[in-house]
Amino acid sequence: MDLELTSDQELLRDTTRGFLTDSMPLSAVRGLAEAPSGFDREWWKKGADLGWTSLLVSEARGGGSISGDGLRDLALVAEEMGAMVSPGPLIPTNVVAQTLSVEGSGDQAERVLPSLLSGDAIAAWCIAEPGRPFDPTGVTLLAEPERDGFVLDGVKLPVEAGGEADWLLVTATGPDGLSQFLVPSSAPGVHVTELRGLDLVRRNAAIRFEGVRVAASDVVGELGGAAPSFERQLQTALVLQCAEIVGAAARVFEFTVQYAFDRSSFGRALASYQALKHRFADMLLWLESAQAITVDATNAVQAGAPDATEVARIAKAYVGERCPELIQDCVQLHGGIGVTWEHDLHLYLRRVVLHRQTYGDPTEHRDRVAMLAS
Amino acid sequence: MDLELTSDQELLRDTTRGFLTDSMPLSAVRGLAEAPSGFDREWWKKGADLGWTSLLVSEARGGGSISGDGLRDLALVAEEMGAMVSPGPLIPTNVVAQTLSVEGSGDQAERVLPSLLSGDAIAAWCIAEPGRPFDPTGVTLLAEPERDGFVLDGVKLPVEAGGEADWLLVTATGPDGLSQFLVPSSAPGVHVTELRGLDLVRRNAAIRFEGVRVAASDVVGELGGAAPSFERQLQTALVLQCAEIVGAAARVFEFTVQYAFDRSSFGRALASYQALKHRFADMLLWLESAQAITVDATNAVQAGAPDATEVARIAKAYVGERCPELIQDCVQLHGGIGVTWEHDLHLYLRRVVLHRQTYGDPTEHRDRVAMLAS
Amino acid sequence: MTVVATAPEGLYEDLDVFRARAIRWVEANLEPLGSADPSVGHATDDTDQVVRAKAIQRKLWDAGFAGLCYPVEYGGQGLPADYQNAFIEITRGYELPMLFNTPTFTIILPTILDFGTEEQKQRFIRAALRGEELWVQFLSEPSGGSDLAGALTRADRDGDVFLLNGSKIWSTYAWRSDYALCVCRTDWDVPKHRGLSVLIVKVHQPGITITQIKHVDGTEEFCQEFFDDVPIPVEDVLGQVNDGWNVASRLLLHERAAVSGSSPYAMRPRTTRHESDQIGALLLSGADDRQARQLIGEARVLTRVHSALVGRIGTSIRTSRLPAEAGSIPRLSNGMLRVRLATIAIEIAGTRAVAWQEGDPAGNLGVAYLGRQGVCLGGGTTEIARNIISERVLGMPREPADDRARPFREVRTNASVPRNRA
Amino acid sequence: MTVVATAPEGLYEDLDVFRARAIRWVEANLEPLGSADPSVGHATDDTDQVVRAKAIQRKLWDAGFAGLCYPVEYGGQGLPADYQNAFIEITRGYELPMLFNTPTFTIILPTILDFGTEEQKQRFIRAALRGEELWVQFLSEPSGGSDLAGALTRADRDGDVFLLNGSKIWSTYAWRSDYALCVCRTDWDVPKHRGLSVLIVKVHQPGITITQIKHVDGTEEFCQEFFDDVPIPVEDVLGQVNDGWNVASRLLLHERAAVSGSSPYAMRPRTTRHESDQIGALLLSGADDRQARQLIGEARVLTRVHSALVGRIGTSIRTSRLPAEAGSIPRLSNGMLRVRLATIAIEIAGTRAVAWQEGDPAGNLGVAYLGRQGVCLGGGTTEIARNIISERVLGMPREPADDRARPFREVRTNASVPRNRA
Repeated sequence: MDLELTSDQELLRDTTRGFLTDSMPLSAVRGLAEAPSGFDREWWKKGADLGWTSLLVSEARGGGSISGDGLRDLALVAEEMGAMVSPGPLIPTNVVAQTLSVEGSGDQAERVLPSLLSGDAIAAWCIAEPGRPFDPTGVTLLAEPERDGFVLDGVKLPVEAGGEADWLLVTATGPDGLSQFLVPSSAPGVHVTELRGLDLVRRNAAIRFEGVRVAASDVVGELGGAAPSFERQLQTALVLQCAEIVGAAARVFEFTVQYAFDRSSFGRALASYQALKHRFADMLLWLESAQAITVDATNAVQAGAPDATEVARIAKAYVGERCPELIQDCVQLHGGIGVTWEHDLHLYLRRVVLHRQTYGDPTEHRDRVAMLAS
Repeated sequence: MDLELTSDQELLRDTTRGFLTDSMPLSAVRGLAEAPSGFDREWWKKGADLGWTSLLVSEARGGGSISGDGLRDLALVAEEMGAMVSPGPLIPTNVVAQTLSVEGSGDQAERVLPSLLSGDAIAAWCIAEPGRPFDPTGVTLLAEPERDGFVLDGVKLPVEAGGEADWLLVTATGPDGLSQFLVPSSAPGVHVTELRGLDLVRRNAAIRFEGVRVAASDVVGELGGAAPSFERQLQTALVLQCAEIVGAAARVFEFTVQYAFDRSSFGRALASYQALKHRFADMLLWLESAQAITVDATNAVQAGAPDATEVARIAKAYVGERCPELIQDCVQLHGGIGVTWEHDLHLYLRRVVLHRQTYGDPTEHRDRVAMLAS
Repeated sequence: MTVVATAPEGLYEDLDVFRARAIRWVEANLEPLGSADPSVGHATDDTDQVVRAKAIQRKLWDAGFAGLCYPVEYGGQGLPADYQNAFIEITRGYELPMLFNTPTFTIILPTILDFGTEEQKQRFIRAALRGEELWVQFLSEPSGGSDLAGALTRADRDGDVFLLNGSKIWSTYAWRSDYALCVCRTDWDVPKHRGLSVLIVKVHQPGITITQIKHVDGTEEFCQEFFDDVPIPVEDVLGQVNDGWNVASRLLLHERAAVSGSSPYAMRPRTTRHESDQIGALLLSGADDRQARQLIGEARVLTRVHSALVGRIGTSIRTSRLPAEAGSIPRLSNGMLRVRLATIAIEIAGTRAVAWQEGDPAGNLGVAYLGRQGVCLGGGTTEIARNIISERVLGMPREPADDRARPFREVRTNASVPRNRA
Repeated sequence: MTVVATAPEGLYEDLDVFRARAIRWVEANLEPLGSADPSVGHATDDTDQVVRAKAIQRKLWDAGFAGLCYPVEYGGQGLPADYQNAFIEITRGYELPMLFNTPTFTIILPTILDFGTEEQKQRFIRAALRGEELWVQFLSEPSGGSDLAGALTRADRDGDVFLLNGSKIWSTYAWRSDYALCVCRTDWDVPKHRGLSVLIVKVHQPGITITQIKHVDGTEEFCQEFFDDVPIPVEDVLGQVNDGWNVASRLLLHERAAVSGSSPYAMRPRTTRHESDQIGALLLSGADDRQARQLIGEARVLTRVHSALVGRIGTSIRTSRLPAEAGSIPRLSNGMLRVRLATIAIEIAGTRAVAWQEGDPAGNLGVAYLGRQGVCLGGGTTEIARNIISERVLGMPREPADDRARPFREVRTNASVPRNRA
């Protein structure tokens, strides 16, 4: 995807690719479909050793990037994970780790970051609410102040990795405005319900907060100052989503092109039919475009560029719209086998559709892009 | 289009087709482009003799249909006009004539209908207002009651044939609700401005009503009862628009298919390229679909079926969306010549786009269809 | 054979009398559908569906309402199409044995009528109308779904039987069917279209192994069959030996007639239940949001236009305004429609389509989206449909193929090309 | 020839020194664009545009800023690409002689550099850089725009000249150009690709008639030329006689490089002015309407993604990640983008796009929609682009053509087929 990698970044990409190929081939991903948890903790720890959890965390707080551009590094990991429809709470854990690194108190960082970085603990970003827009105005979960803390009441849904998380970063609203709270999933009043889902290994949960008591020291960052951090968290999530989608789409396109050379109909290779050739040309256009805008978004967010807000949403709006269609077209070109359980195509489709629908869908992001333009 | 014509209807279609071919070939249509009026009055009278203006008017009031189904008959005329991008105020004159036939007072009918039916006079339906939705809620033109009548103030735009019309049927709002008024275009305070337009011969105007005094006897139908008649007028207009669009699209598709057989590239006929063959297949699908839904809409409106409201809008939403795209694709298949002034393609494109945008565009009608569905 | 469209005076029971009789019987003997899916009825599972369908069809037979348009001599009622249409009207809202509709009544039996021997017609049409035998088609093969004439499944003459070997795939619910029409190769030394035969095959017999194929949505409707020296009596060839392409082509024509709504043997026009379901699901959500209304409106528009098209093409084929191959137009339309509806559905369902609480119907929309392309693949792909429309309806040149003239033995059944890296 | 991407130490004027010098000169000598269209500048009409362009280019020449990446021996500055990129940055917002950009600087001169004789390079590159000569391409013919190698325009050797006869079409503003590269046939007895030559033709001379073609939008940018025994000196052949396909192919490669933003000779990346105009127009209207916002958002998304793609493909070609033919990818993207923008524009403009008050800019949107497909036709159709992408980038089999092997004389130049009515 990214055309300008340092040798260190290439190393990161290759080690991640090698690790995934060996430890988590698609057969293994299928194996996890029926498992109670969508991923294996020991396996996740090995990934953490490769840097999957620490790239967005400052060195001061125990993390560190490969190239100095942590998000660009992490996008490489996400791309490889997309190509292998890999399990693992990549997005929520990194969003929370980054937040604690940037905004967390020393105490919070000490309490939580080491275990997140080592992979021993998992964190979930509790932001979306049922039927609400995916932005600060959508948050209704209430943080009612009491003497020395707050009481949380409300529902978050869907929460990625919510069922596996040890720590919850909860965005809530209250008299002081939008604030974030760091809550252990074991806290009294936290009710987690696993949701049914399309992706075989990336699970989501509904989490009901019923009179959950948190201390003032559990506020992450400034009380009432969560809106700007939401914007950063969203940009990070969108970049990682786009990178995963593009990684998945590129892999599917590659083996579908090969299929067109290998497979014949009416005594001619599929690749010799002009109607199909033209569709492959369109697909290549979409794929290169998706990669191009994902790289631009990654760099813009990495650099904190003034247009990062817009480019990140543009990337999600485009990649989230086109790539599922591209993969569906690949299903069509495979014929009947393409809609069978045994073929891997649906694994990719499940992943990209999950991404399409979550953290704001293309419609929401187009809407926001239009507002930014006017 | 309609697969079930009576011999009388076939005769009507053939005489109209013959008359248009002889009296108004496309070269003649081009000739009218620079003319002050988009059509010739004497020519319109000849068309009136063929029934163009009387099919929606009851026999009691001097009109009469061919088959007993006046709108189905008129749709045949519209289809032929579309195929020849014919000039002439077909839609406004018939909408007004039908209104006067159904709702007009005996006096109004006697004063106006004979000249409309003979083609000596032209009528315009003044309904649309700038930047307002195309439905009763969009009407802001005010009819202020005074002792023995009303004073009209406001702007109608665009008004089809507004620049050529002798009579104006004006929908206005007031203390009694939505009402219609029959106003001579020569009335004091009526200011008509011709608009620039895409279609070479179907002109539109902006009409400003500045303190225009009308008598109580100029109210058409019931005072405050114009909403239901708007629905009937709209359905009539939509059916005629769809019939014209389908007539135009069918003609363009026919000569483009022929072009694909005649024209060769790289030593092969265009019709031999699978990528193009598949696009022609899609176009035929769209064309047959457009014809099918237009016939259904015509019959539903003709029969006053309960779903006429929905089907007429569905037809416009589909036909208005697909057929311009179909014709644009035909432009593409013609290559460079397709975007030249000398080629007739743009005449058809101008006509179907005019229809697409007026009397409610596909977006407005989809919106309404969704409301009806829920 | 063709069916009379409307009844000449006096030749048949008066249509109104028929209608009255039918209404009385239907109200007394068929179960109202209620909210049940018309294509499934009140069946509790796949097996129960077979049992119910056969029982209901038997009822229709006993009452003289089976095979209204089939010839009397083979157990039908020999009535014109408008009696069937009347019956469709009358039975709307009641449970029918839809399992027999396709392929048995609309595709298989018509083909048997066209090519069967007197014995075959007597034997099989009657039994099916009596509700005793369900049919399935053995057409596609693992080597290539679209190229029917490229069949590799072989039937080799051995005394008074053919020995059937090979494999078929994408047959629907083969395991619950009784008989199948199977396209196979009986001569390898002639061009592909001239060495085929169509056999009547008893589905459940030694040498035939049926495996179910799991669909992305988890269902197992499709099957693959493996044939190992299955003996087929020579008298069970349908049509002439090596004239199978002719028979198979007719099979496809009847299939298109069924799809395009122009079959006089259909118990009920293809249900638009799916569409209305989808739309229902959409209406769950925000008709208060202008953007959602655009999608809901689009879904409604496309659905209604499709049904108008089905009617128009059906009429056009019946009146010969268009050739029978025009049945590929509604086939293409149906594919495009369902694909768009499946997409609109998830666009409106939002996150509920990918992560839902147990029992939330929105989850089905997400799952349905995974199998979205199925409607563009089954029963001839949309690509094949576009070929047929451009070549057979618009009369454009056929695609070049290098496997038409040569003996099939010499045809490369795998014509993969090397990938020349640019 | 290739251009060095970045400067080896010390070999050239230091980039920062160059930058400083350029900034001073530009501010002192070029006019700010203000709200003017970058591709037109402050020209008052077509003719004035030529005059201004030639004057400004002359200024650049005198100041030593003309042809930064062209070799010194032909009047250029012989600098690496990053000096050109720096100059593009510096001149942003200033009026440039864009008329020279395409085809003269990005397509014609590079091809002359590749194939020209020493005399031709000395003569023509210098004159163009000095702002004296504008070029046009004579490629397409009325018989078929896409099939360049099928040229029917003939050049017959007659003593020391070729006599040029035939007609070319779709040349842009030919009437205001000075010279043209013309692809024509010099040998009819060999296959189509082997009998072509490229001639350098003085546009304004006896025997050449230029007619302007009126576009649907009323403009007359495109021209058709008719050649009647035009004598072309044999020394004005570019490249070898009958090697014209080789030369023409290079011409097309340079064109794609220009389109895909990877040309080192471009004065300015292809302007996205058109897009921003469109979007501006859209913003006239309802950002308060959620449905309109979807369209505005879509327009913005597609526009931004396209410019990202142009950058990516440009880099990919420079770094040989993709072959030069990948330039067809942004070409296709540009066509699809403009088509969609033109449609979105009328969707938002409503009735004003078809009936507008004098002076309402919305009218232009309606008129632009009429010529919408132009961007998918000019400079190689999007269909050709898809062929190139699938065949040259993905390496899929080429389309069969029966006119490649045989002597062109025997090729049916009209291969129309009978319409077999189904």
